Amino acid sequence: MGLFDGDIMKYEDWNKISRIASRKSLWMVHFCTGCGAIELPPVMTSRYDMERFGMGPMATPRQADVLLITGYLTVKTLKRVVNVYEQMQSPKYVISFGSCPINGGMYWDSYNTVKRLDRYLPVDVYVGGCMPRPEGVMNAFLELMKLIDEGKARGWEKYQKYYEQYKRNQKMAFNFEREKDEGA
Amino acid sequence: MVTPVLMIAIPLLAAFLMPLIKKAHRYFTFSILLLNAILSVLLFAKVYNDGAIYETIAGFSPPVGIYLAVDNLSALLALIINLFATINFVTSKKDFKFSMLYLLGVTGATGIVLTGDIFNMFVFFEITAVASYALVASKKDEKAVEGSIKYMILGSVGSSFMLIGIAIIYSQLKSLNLYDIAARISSMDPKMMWLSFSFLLTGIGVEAELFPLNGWVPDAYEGASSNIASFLSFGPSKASIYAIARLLIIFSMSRTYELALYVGIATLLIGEVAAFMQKNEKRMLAYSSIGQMGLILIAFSLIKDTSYAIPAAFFIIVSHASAKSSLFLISGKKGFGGITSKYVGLAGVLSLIGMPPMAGFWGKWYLLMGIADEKMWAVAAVIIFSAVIEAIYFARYLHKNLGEGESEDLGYSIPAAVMVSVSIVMGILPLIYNMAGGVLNA
Amino acid sequence: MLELIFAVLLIAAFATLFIKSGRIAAIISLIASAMPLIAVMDWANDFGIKAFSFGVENSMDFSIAGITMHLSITSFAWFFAVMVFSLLPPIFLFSYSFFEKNNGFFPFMLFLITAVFGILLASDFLTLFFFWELMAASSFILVYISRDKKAIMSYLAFSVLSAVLILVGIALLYSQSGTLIFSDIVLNADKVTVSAIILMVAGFAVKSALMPLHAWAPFVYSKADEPFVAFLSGGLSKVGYYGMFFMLFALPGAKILHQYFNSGVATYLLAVIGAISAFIGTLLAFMEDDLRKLLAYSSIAQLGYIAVGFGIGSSLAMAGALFQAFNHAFFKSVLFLAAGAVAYRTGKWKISELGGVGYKMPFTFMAALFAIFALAAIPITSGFAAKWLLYEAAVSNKYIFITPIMLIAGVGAFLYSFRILYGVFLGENRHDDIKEAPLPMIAGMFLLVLPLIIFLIFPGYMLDMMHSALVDAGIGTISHTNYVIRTGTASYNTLAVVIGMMVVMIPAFLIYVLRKQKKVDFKDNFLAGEPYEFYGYISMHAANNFYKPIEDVIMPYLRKGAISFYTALYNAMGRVSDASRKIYTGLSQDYTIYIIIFFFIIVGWLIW
Amino acid sequence: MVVEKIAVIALYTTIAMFVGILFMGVGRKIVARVHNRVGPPVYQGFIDIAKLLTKKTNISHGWIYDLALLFSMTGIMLTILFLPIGGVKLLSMEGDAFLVLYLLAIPALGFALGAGASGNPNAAIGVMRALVMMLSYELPFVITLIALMIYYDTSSIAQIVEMQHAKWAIMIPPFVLAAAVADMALQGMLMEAPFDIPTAPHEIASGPMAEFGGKHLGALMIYKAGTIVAYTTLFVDLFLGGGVVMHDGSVLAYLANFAVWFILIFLVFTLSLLINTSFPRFRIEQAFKFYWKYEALLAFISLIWVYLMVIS
Amino acid sequence: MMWPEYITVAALISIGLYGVMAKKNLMKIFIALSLMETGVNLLLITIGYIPGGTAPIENGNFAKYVDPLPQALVLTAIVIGLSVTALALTLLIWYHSKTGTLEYRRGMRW
Repeated sequence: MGLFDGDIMKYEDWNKISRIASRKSLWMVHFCTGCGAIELPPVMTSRYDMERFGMGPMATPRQADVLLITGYLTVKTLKRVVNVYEQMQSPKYVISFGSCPINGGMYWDSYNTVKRLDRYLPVDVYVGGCMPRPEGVMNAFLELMKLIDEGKARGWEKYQKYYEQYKRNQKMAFNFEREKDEGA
Repeated sequence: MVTPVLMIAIPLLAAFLMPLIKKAHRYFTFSILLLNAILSVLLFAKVYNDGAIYETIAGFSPPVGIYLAVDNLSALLALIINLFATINFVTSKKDFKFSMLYLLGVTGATGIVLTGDIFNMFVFFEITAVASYALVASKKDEKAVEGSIKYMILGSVGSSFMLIGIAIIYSQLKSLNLYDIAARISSMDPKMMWLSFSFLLTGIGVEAELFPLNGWVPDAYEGASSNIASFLSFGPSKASIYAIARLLIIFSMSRTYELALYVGIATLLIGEVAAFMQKNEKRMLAYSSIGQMGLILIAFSLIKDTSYAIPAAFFIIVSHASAKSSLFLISGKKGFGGITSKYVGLAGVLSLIGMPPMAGFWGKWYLLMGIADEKMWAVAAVIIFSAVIEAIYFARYLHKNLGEGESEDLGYSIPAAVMVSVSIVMGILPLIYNMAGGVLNA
Repeated sequence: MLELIFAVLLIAAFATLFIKSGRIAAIISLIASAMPLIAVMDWANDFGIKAFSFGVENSMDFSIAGITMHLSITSFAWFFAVMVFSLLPPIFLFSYSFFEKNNGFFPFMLFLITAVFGILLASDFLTLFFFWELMAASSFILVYISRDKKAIMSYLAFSVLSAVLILVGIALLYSQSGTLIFSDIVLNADKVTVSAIILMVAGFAVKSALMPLHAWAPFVYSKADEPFVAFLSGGLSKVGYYGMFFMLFALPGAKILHQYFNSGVATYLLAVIGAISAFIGTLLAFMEDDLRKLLAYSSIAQLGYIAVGFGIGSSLAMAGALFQAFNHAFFKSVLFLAAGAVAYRTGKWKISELGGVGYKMPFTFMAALFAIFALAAIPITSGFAAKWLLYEAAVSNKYIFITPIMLIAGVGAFLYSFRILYGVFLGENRHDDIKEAPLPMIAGMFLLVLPLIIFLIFPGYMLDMMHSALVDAGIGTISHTNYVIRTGTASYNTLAVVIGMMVVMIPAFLIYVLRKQKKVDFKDNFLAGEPYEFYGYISMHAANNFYKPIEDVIMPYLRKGAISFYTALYNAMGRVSDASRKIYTGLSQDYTIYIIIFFFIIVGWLIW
Repeated sequence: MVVEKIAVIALYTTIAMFVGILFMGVGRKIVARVHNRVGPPVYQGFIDIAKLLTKKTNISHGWIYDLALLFSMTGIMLTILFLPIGGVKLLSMEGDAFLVLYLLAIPALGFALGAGASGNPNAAIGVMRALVMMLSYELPFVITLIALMIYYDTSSIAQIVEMQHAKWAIMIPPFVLAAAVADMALQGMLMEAPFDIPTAPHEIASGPMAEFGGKHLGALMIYKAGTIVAYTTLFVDLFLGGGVVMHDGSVLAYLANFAVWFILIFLVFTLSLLINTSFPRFRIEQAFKFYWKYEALLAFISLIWVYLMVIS
Repeated sequence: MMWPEYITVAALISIGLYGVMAKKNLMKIFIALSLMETGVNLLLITIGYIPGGTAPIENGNFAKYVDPLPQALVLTAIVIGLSVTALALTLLIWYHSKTGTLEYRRGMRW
């Protein structure tokens, strides 16, 4: 039984407060495996200053709301990404940077790169480009805020709902890696 | 009728009868020793009730005749020596010669304590000394023989010195009776008196393990077998230190007491310090014995001024005799090995460092009270120092013996337990205070 | 009745000497140890506190043919007796489960209790010293059981040092006043009396592990059986402080010292020693990896506070010191027992090897947690009231050196408290196969925690208990009600703290108890994305060299400490010993020369 | 009477927490301005806490983890009750500066307990640093505190505040030095640079808070807000007369005192933030040495100075 | 006074002590010991001796009797010395059989 889960306050109202609050206070954990990480410092510093929207980097996934996938993911890093994602507290959002998480990008024919991140994690906002410029990144954040405000950023709910499928996909990817390892 | 002469005569006679009864010699010797112990109890009871006994032998009256004098302290010492000798003899497993020598040694030690004649004292000294040399050597290995030879050389030099002292006294006073000498000592030419005192002190000091006359001690104790080391620590050494006490009382001058105090302090310090790093157990116990003898001498050196000195000395003697003899009995193996040995070791050590309910506690207490009477705080400082040192090396000794080793030899550890229980009994019932309170008549 | 108590204790001691089973011995000891407690409770009526009445007479003369021992209870001894004897039944309850075989703990513990009873009841110096030595002997045997070389050597050496210091002190006093009975002794402010007081205080301080004389404590505390160590730290150290209290305030030595030095320099020195003890003990404690050594140094530190109180000597300080003594008796016993319980289940001592025990042994953890709060003087336990009194006393006397040192030692206590809490009870769960400690152990620990909670809310009860002791010692008490302590400059209201706490706790409680949450395993933890079992094993227990950075800064200053000093002394003594043994060359020729030299020296000495 | 008191207590804790949370936003704004950024709105703290408290999921590492947080929140609120705020003595007559010092340890120890219970090695390291930092800054701080106690001959903070009616402590020469020392200690208490190593986010993943998320983190932020108010108020009470400017008991006086108190703690906090933005980070042993060598020495000089003033 | 006698006594004792102190051979040491004992015995007799005295056999001339007691003492001392010497020789034989030498083994054992 939760105090704020419908007994005292209606869920919808509660949700609304939650949405308003989380829109203005997006704390991110950036998973800096790819080249996109280099685009983040300009976004944080005085040129673009993401903090005016209440955003800021956080040290651990426990504290964060947004997971930034800054570039390509290999099977090995995917494990970590999934781990990090699962350690975050809902509501949580995923923004992926660049072409690689969308369709493999320049690693489209690599044997070891995750081609479509969407198969493994629910991505809320994609930022295209190789790499996206800071303006694009800013734009993505604003887009995410808009989505949250409208109640459309529901990737985390999707992940809960289709948990089995996501797990299956992830497992397939990991198994692939294990077979490769055994073969080598 | 208990007379002190029986206590000397019976074992002496038995010793010379020994070759006749070779087979049952152990039982025979044991029963003689037991008889002697019982006699000494009776003697003690008698002395305690009726006061000191003076007895002459062979018809001559003092100062010419042989003369026995028994007061409270000497009766007690005789009791201790005979009692421990009886208990200790249980551990003997040797042939009749050993028993004979053992009886002689006990006779000599008892005689030293009971006699009232200075030449007799010399004779008993020689008896116990010769017996001890032989007993030490009876283990027959190299160390034993070497220890025995050293003991013999020094003992002979010492006995010569003693005899010279006796000769000087006799030349001056024409008397050998201790009481007679004590009465007339002031009429002596002072230079001769000091000379004779020096000779006597040096002579007896060799047996009494005083520094620096005690070179033989570590070697002889190490070389001797356990029960003989045990015998040495309660027999000859205690009798000799008692003889020194008598000597001090005879030459009752403040300088002699002062000298005894200094010698005692030196003996205590050297003994304890030398024992501190000693790794060999028996040598450590031997050095520790030296230290304890120093402590006893310090106690005796206070006789003149404080009534606490005699109980102090008495309790230290009891504590040391019982604890050190029992420790010698259980030492020399890899470890205590069993519960009896362990508790004997603990009780012995606690008695030596003066913890209740052992006799050592009262010794320490009375000694410090005596020092308080005298206000000799430097001595107190020395005693603090040596007590701590002693505690450290005995703690190391105890720890070293914790190792499992072979299982204990109950034939040794049970007599040891009986001996150490004497210390406990004396500690719990300090009624001896009243008994020993009787002044040493001089 | 008093004879009966001694008889029961001794008979129980001799009986347990021959009992092999630890369980039966524990039950016998438990019953026997209740006897002095009953007597102590009965005597409470004499000191203005209602208890029950058994009619135990409060004095006795015990005569063993020629030597009479005078025993009677005094108010200050009574206070210490309450403290010491209420520890014992819980400790024996604990040992019921702790000892399967009777390894000698029970008989010698009972001898020890007899001795402590005698010390507290002694009314002449012979009795005091006799029982003091009996205590030293029996506690030494309890240490001896531990089979550790350093523990055995250091404990015996320091016990004997303490004994001879006290003995010489008694001898000095005796030479001045000519009597050994306390009530007959009249002290004058002369050199001998003053040195006697100093020597005896030093002798008692050895048992209280005051700083330069503490060197035995880390070794003994870390090696002996925990129930004994609990009593050693909780009870016997207080007996040492009883001796000090007796010397300084009952006799009264402090006044003599004050007269002799014309100022409070000697007692101030005691306070400084206590403060330094608290400070350095704390620093050494949080660098220790061995749980028991940590607790040992913590004991040294906490006991230092009592010495500060004794050194200051005002009514405030004395109340604080006695309160601190009481608290320390209980919380440190609990901690050692908890350490014993943990070791009983895991068999480990190193903090770096333990961890996560609190999840499996929650009740042990609860008891230890309370004890640690009391240790760290968190204001929700009675531990704070004691330290508060001491701080107030120090500040109101304007001790600008002692106060900051004490306070910083108090802060340091948090450091080692956390080390125990995290290193042993929290953190990575490494012990899946252990169970909660057996019921008797838990019961024993919680019985000991109980007073800490009672005196948290009602520190006034404690001040009532020590009232007659302080009045009899001519110190006077401070004004208080059941839950408010007032000093000249400030007041401390425990009820305000407790109620305030409850009031502010309610909203927080509402938010945090009525909520939905998912319990996760400790393995589901942020490790920079790595799964816990990825490389086989990732150590999540950061308890090895926990305070390394600060250790590197502090240790160079502390390296030349007391223990290294004693070690150096031991080595130097060893060299002296080796040199002196060279006198014994093993050659009879040399020995003969010695004889002749000796002869000529004494002839020379006597004739000229 | 009791209800009234409880109501006042509730009001004051609420106000204190409100101020604290506000200060967190203000602090970020100030830091952003120093960085030449726009920065978040001043009410950002409220948004953050609201967001954290409305998180949908929540994890726990066991009952110790939960209770520890409860413990720290309670502790910090209790501390605030024992501090005079704007001259209003809530419970501060019932305890004194030593009690406050030890009450301030409750939240720290509770926090440490929670961090320990989270089982994260980074958290343990962070707690170690926090505790060592505490040991470091407490030494100079308690020395200055004792200087004050000796000067005013009381250990009660409320009385120290009252005695500063005529003249704030900082106007007395030795206490200028003491206040400077205490301000550096405050820097450590608030874990601002150069003493922010306990929570160094990039090194040990924000240290003790590594495992805290959702509502737990929200509670932690409330606790943090409380510490800001508590420590700055402590400083203001000790050296700046507690912000008391009007001594009559009128409503106006309450408001004025409250306003002055607010301005003063704001100034103290701003000063602390300015130092924070201008310095890099000390390593923990450097911080320790800094406090125990230079700070403690200065503090001790002021203490001796005060002592000589008092005894003469 | 009887200087020659006393000088002889002193010489004997000194020689004996010198032998004990300086000689390494055990046999020589024991000989030295015997010498010393002889010296002491001589001292005893000398003390009891009156110049021109007769043996204390009852012949009426009491004034010329030498003191009989020292002579008795000397008899005892000689017996004791004999026994010591006998024992010493026994030990000597044992020592020789254990070590193969009569020289003192120079070894410091402490």
